[in-house]
Amino acid sequence: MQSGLGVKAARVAIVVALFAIWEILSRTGIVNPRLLPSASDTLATLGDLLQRASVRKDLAVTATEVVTAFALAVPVGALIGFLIAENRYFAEVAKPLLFFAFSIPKSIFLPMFILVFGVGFSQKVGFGFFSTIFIVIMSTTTAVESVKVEHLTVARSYGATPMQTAFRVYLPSMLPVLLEALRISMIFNLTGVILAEMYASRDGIGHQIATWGENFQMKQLLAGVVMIAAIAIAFNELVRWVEARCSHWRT
Amino acid sequence: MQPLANIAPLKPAGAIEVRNVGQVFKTTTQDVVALDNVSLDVKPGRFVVLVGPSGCGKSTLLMMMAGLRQQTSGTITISGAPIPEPDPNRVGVVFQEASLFPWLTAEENVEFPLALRGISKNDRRARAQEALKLVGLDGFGKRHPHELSGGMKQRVSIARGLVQDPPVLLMDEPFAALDEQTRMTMGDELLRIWAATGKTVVFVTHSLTEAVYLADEVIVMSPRPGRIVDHLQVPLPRPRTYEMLSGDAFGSLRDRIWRHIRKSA
Amino acid sequence: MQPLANIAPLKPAGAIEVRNVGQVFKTTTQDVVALDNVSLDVKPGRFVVLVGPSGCGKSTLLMMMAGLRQQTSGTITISGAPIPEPDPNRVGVVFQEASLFPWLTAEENVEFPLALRGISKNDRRARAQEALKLVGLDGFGKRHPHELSGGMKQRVSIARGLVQDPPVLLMDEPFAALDEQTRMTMGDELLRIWAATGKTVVFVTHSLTEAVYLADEVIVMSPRPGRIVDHLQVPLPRPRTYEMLSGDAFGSLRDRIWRHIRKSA
Amino acid sequence: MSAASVRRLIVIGLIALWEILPRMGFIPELFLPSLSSTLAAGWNEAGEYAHALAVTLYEVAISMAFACGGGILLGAVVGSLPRPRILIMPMVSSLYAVPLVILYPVFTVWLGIGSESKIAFASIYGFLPTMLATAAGIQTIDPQLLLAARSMGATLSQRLVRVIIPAAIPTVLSGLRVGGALVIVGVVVSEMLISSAGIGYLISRYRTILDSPHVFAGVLLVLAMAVAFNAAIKWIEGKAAIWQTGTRAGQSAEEIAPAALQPAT
Amino acid sequence: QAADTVRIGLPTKTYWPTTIAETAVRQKLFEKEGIAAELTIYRGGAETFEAMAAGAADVILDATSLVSAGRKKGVNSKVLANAAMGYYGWQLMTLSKSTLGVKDLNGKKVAITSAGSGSDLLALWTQQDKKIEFTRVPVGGGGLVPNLLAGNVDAAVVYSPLSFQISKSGEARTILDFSKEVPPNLAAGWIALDKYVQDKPHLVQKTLNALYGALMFMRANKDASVKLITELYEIPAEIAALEYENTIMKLETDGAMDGPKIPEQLQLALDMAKAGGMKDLGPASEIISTQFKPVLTKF
Ligand SMILES: Nc1ncnc2c1ncn2[C@@H]1O[C@H](COP(=O)(O)OP(=O)(O)OP(=O)(O)O)[C@@H](O)[C@H]1O
Ligand SMILES: Nc1ncnc2c1ncn2[C@@H]1O[C@H](COP(=O)(O)OP(=O)(O)OP(=O)(O)O)[C@@H](O)[C@H]1O
Ligand SMILES: [Mg+2]
Ligand SMILES: [Mg+2]
Repeated sequence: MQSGLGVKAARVAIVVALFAIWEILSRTGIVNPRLLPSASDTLATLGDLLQRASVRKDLAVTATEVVTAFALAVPVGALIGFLIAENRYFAEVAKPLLFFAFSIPKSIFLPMFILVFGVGFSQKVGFGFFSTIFIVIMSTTTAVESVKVEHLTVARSYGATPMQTAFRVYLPSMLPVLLEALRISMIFNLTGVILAEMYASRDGIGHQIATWGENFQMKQLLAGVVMIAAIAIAFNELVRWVEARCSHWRT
Repeated sequence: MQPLANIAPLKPAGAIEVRNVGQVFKTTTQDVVALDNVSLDVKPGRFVVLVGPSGCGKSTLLMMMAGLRQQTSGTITISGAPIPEPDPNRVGVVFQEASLFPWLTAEENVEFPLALRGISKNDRRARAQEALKLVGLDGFGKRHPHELSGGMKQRVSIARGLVQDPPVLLMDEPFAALDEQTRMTMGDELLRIWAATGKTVVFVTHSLTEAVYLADEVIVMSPRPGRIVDHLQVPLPRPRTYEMLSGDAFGSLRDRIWRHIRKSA
Repeated sequence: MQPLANIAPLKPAGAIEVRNVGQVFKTTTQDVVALDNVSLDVKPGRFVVLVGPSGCGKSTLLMMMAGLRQQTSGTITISGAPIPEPDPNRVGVVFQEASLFPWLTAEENVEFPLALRGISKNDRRARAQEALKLVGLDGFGKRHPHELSGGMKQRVSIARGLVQDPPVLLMDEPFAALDEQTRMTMGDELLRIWAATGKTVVFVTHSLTEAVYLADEVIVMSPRPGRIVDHLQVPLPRPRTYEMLSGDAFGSLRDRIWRHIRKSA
Repeated sequence: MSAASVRRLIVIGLIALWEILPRMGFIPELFLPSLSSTLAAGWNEAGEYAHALAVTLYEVAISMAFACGGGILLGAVVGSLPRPRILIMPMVSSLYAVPLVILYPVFTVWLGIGSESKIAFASIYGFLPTMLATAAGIQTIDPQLLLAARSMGATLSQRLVRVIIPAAIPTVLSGLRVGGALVIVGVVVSEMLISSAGIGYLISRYRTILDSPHVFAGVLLVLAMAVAFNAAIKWIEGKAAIWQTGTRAGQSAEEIAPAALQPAT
Repeated sequence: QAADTVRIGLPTKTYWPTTIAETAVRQKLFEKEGIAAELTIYRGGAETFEAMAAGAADVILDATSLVSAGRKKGVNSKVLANAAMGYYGWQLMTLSKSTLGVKDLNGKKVAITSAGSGSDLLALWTQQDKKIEFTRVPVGGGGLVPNLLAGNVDAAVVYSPLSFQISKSGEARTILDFSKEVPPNLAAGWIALDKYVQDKPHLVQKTLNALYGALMFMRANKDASVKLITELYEIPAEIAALEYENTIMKLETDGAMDGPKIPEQLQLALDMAKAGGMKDLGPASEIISTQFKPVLTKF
């Protein structure tokens, strides 16, 4: 555990190094600064953007959509994944279909969502949900399969109800895989919502980013990307914090 | 209105009836007959020890009594009713392999069955402490399984079995990883609890001395296919003492079992 | 040109030297001194048995001798050299828990260490068959671990240890899950192999009878912190016979160990 | 009714709906042209589609090798070495958090608009989840198995290939599935965004001119790729089935007693 | 009592229809008409049209060719008001340091946004008109300038105000101005589904009144309009002024669909689209609606 500090330092060092390389590439003109504005410029723009009420509102809109889609997709996906892993019949019916659905580019269906939901909150949440649920299902299935039979036997012998088995045996033993799944799902979710915003929307940060891109406003574009990345990374860190809390028993 | 129901012979809590039970495993290569036509009656409150060479089907029989595995043929009743599902109110199990949950501490592992029944945190903790003390693991409650030695893990597993207090207790080689002294102490402890609570205990062991020392009855099994080859009553008085170990009665019982084992192993 | 090198005392293969070894585990709650200042010399080709109450550090000591865990203090040398890393050419281990690979059959589990060394399929299979026969599992080669009983798994694990054929063999309670008959047969088998190959064996057991029956020397440990409290030579002649079990010499050795265990458990 | 036939019914139902809904005018042809007109459109431009398919398959194949092969291997290495895991994994998953799709137009500046940029994008898109999932799966492996392998002198690569990957096989397979699927998605999406060849290109081109039958002919080809990919995975799973015996994924219905198969809610 | 809401679909943010609709909103012209407007910006013309077909947009601005193509796909809509007779602000550009002329593009690579889009039509038109052959490379809106700057393409078809922007910054120069070279054709108009027109003709009328009123306002108020463009698209004022002069001021002011030349000019637009790969286009006459004549809302 003493190495914790060293690791943190190493991580910070790597991040700083990445930003430094970015800055140098741009400043020295190795990469055309019009195409890659320097890190400092980008960060300055980011600060600027965050000052704007409209950007903050867009962020809030996107955040609400992302959180809603995530809050819907994860439990539903986990439940389906769980059923698939635990019920052979259901698994045989649904597994190939779901896995098949997973390998289709979701953006093909964006117009369908407009057809069903119109343009707005529910369409974006719907598409975020749709982009996320399959990965959640697949990861849960895998996670469930990694649970040891002996542990289930013990729980059964003590008369654990299915709920108890789920929360006291499955959940803790699946935790590492599950948390990883959560992380990946969040990224899919975020990308889904942003794609939907870019495709058609009145507000949201994805909408802004699309505009900046089409207008060749590289500083704003990069700042927007950094902003979204920062949000995703913050979520990552949150998951990792939970992970650290929960898995000290693993050596 | 239906007085007959009250008159009908009522199977008291703790009786075990095994009738013509068979178990066949299907493996990739062939079918394995693990148990063949096993019948067995255990009266409530008896301490029965199951012995037999490795692979003769002792664990399999226990799993069926616990409702954790269904027999291929025959019937099993516990306290008068079949046991299609594990029922912790009727049967408790201590497994051959400790199977502790690695994410819980020793204490929490012992509390696990109580937590399932929704017993309050304080109560649970108190009873777990007591059970851990019983198996000599006072002060190890906060450790995780990977921080315990083999024998310690097994003792946690025993504590977990004892804490739930069912009328029938099935124990699969619970003392295998223990040193002789600990083993004796724990055996005496077990007998004390058994005598005080009137539980029915089915106990698997490879130590014949332990078998005779603990048992009211010893059931000897032979392998391939698993069958009961002998069922002895142990007429030694209770409480048992270490002096009995060197007595003739003890020796001749032990020898009788030994001859069965030698033949069939 | 350097004749001196040849004259210098050469540690023969199989010697084990443990010097002032300590092991401290850091746990979340506190530091645990598992072993404290343990020193020990095993001459090549000796059969040494380690006994001691549950949790006294026997497994820990074995893990360190195998290079699977580094001591916190002191030095250990095997065949004259330290063992910072496991080295199957010097040391083989049979673990307390069977630790078989669930996706391999019994046979393939036994072949595993041979496969690591790139031995040809046919050779491997032949040697695995032989080892399985030795542990009485003829015909079970194609089963997967979950299709075997507890004792069978342990025997597969023993076969896997034997098949590696290292000069030093460390065995952690290998016979714990076996019935007495199988245990005896396997003990004799082990002694035969040992005598034929001249291996050094360090063997952990909880059965004092087994300890005295098998050992050249018995090392007795006490717990918290783990220390060596006695180191006895067993002067019984070889080959050992079952008659010796009832002899006086045997009895008094056994008693001496028993007293230590009783005191410290 | 057998699961397979239910599944077939669902598929047939979906296909029928695809034909009926647009025909009856429930969905405008712009959003979903009937299956028959889609097929006709595809057939009329068979040459164009064949060429596009070749381009896409080429990109998918190369990205698949990078994403799945590299992802599993690196995931296994990083997952099994604690130090890199602690240092690298959080950075990798943070890296993945950068929404690459948005940056894709800028991406093409450096990699051109040919296949290279698609391959780079799809490889990264598929690589990271595969690696993350594999590394996470590795952490659920019983450490005792790794210890055993180490004691037998398994080198790092041997541990990887013979222990870590087989033990993590369910995770690895799902990594393969996720990674492969994402590669297909990644290639098609990047083709849709910026390219002058491939199925994705055709889809977005026809979409821009509202030629929906041709759009869906392209979608149909993507579906066909997904079907083929699933078949391939199934085949690999079949091959890996032997490895899974003893894990939950590989156990037959009788193994886990019926209750465990009940849906848990 | 809540006013009726008209959902207006706009193909991209920086495209001039957005400017008009935003002006109408800010000058409260919709309010004055007694309606509310909800503006939604889509990724492109096709997406906007799909949104209308899906019922997510009521009145949209789009390429007239899509209306014709849509009729064959079961989406019945008409062009209600003439908005632009050309491709204002669209330019074929190369890097400033490049010496290539239009004729030199033979065998070279030219970036367009996406295949089948407006930029593609213009590229195809250039090939026909100048009798040259080049490769059209779809790079997306966000990829035009980066790929041009990186030298991945030799020229690009750039829309406004981006075209003014990079020309002003000295990065690129115009070698062909489509607003001047392409013969007048009815390239873009305000569009609605037949069903919507039938159900709510009064809403359509009011919407058009407000939109054309907004255009009038812009024509009359240069400073305010330039300021709005500057704000909306985060571009320098001088670029906004260029956009104002070269785009906004060129737009059709009355929206009339009953002029004698309309069918011909619309047909010209459809013919260009056909050259661009669109199949199944009906005659121009079937997509003309003369039902509405905007009565400019007073500002
Ligand atoms: N799941 C299974 N599939 C196939 N065979 C099995 C399975 N479980 C047990 N067996 C076989 O059934 C027989 C009895 O096994 P069981 O575990 O009951 O033996 P046991 O008496 O407990 O042995 P031990 O003393 O070694 O624990 C053995 O031959 C074993 O190989
Ligand atoms: N990883 C660990 N972390 C903390 N403490 C540990 C760890 N491993 C072992 N211990 C402690 O070290 C002591 C010795 O353990 P060890 O496993 O060596 O005992 P043992 O003699 O093999 O016992 P047994 O006969 O029960 O197997 C025990 O008190 C145990 O709790
Ligand atoms: Mg057993
Ligand atoms: Mg031990």
